[in-house]
Amino acid sequence: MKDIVKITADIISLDEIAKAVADPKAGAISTFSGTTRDNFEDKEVKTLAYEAYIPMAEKSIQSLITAARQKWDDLIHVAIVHKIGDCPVGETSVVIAVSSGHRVQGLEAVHWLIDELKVQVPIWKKEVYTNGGPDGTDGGEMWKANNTLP
Amino acid sequence: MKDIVKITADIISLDEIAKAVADPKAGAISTFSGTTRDNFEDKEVKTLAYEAYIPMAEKSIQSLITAARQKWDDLIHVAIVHKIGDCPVGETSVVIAVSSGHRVQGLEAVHWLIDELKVQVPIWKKEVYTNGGPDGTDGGEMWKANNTLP
Amino acid sequence: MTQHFKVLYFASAKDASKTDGDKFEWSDNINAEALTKLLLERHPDLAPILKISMFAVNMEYMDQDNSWTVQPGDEVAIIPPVSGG
Amino acid sequence: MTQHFKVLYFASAKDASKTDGDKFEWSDNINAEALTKLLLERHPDLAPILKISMFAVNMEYMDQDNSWTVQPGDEVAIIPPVSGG
Repeated sequence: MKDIVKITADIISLDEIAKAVADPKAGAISTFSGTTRDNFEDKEVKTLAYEAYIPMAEKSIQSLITAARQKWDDLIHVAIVHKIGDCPVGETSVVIAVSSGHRVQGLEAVHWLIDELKVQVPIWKKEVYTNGGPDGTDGGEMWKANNTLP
Repeated sequence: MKDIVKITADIISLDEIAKAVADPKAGAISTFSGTTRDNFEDKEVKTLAYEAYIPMAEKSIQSLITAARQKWDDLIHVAIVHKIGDCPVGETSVVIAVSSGHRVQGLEAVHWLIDELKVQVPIWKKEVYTNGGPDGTDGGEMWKANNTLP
Repeated sequence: MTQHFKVLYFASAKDASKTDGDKFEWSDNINAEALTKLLLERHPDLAPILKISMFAVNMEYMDQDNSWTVQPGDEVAIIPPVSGG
Repeated sequence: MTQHFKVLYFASAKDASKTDGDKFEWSDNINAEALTKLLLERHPDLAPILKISMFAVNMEYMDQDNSWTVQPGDEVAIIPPVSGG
């Protein structure tokens, strides 16, 4: 039973991560990938730039995985990989992958993990626009916030 | 907005399918892969053999996707690919992949789609064992049933 | 002219009938019950399978208690409990 | 001997302070309120950021209303609202 936690500037491969959680005992592999959208509230996004407090982010992600294993006992391997640096439109910023004996717990765990990651893990994204910044200027950028504080 | 429905004897690639649902407007790609486990109730599984009433299975899957789009309006592309023929231990038998603007609807839709697929779509799997068949004989095989009828 | 309908067998139904399909002569008033009788006349080994199977007609599931009848040219499928996914 | 603690700035806090970290001289009884004063003395532009940020000490989130105080050698991080995922 592996916990895979990685914060990386490299391109993230869903396939690689899904293979890393594969197991002969697994009947199910559930994944979530976050990708950079090309727009945010009528502004055209050029890229996202991610920054992390890396050691705390890694520790925080590991704590989430430990908590998930306490909530769901059918999980085999769990991987959470997050991008730092520039993440242009269409590129993957985060992958969560879980293998489980059966589907229900894996699917639930993935959903819970991405929800918790978004409120607890010290990672920040800055949206860089190609037009119409937040104050009406051409271009521009803005640190985002997920919906709820810890 | 694409609906991708495929029933195939070829090896199924999660990566290929995830790429097929990728879209610049998508902030989320959610997937589920069913894989062949190496055991079932103390019996060692050698392979699963899948059979389908192909035209009805394709029609049934298309109906599920249409129903999912009525339940969730944030879905962009939806792909469901199912294996027929032999599916040895560790190999992928089904992939469901959904791209969405935001995560919640995509994750919920994937979970609902695999649940519904398992009760509605005319596809059958036969478990082929390496030891201890259902009647105690060496080796053996058995048509399985998912938990509920339509 | 004699009219027909087809029956398709899958999974355990195919094992029991030892074929993947049959052609039957059509007649009026073949409902679920009459169809079951016809099938058992040709394949007695289908008995336990039919007890747990659905009928699909032209790729639509049929309720066991509906008053549907088979039409000429119909494709009827015997659908044992499914196990895809 | 003078003792110290570190403060790390991220995201909008790093933009406002124009640095990714500072070293502060430690003294007794630096709680959340006193720490905020120290930070604002050095970086007045942090004012709006501190209003919406959490403190983390040695990689653990601190409650704003706790009676924790900074210890020598601590690493304090200013955590603006997170937006990973």
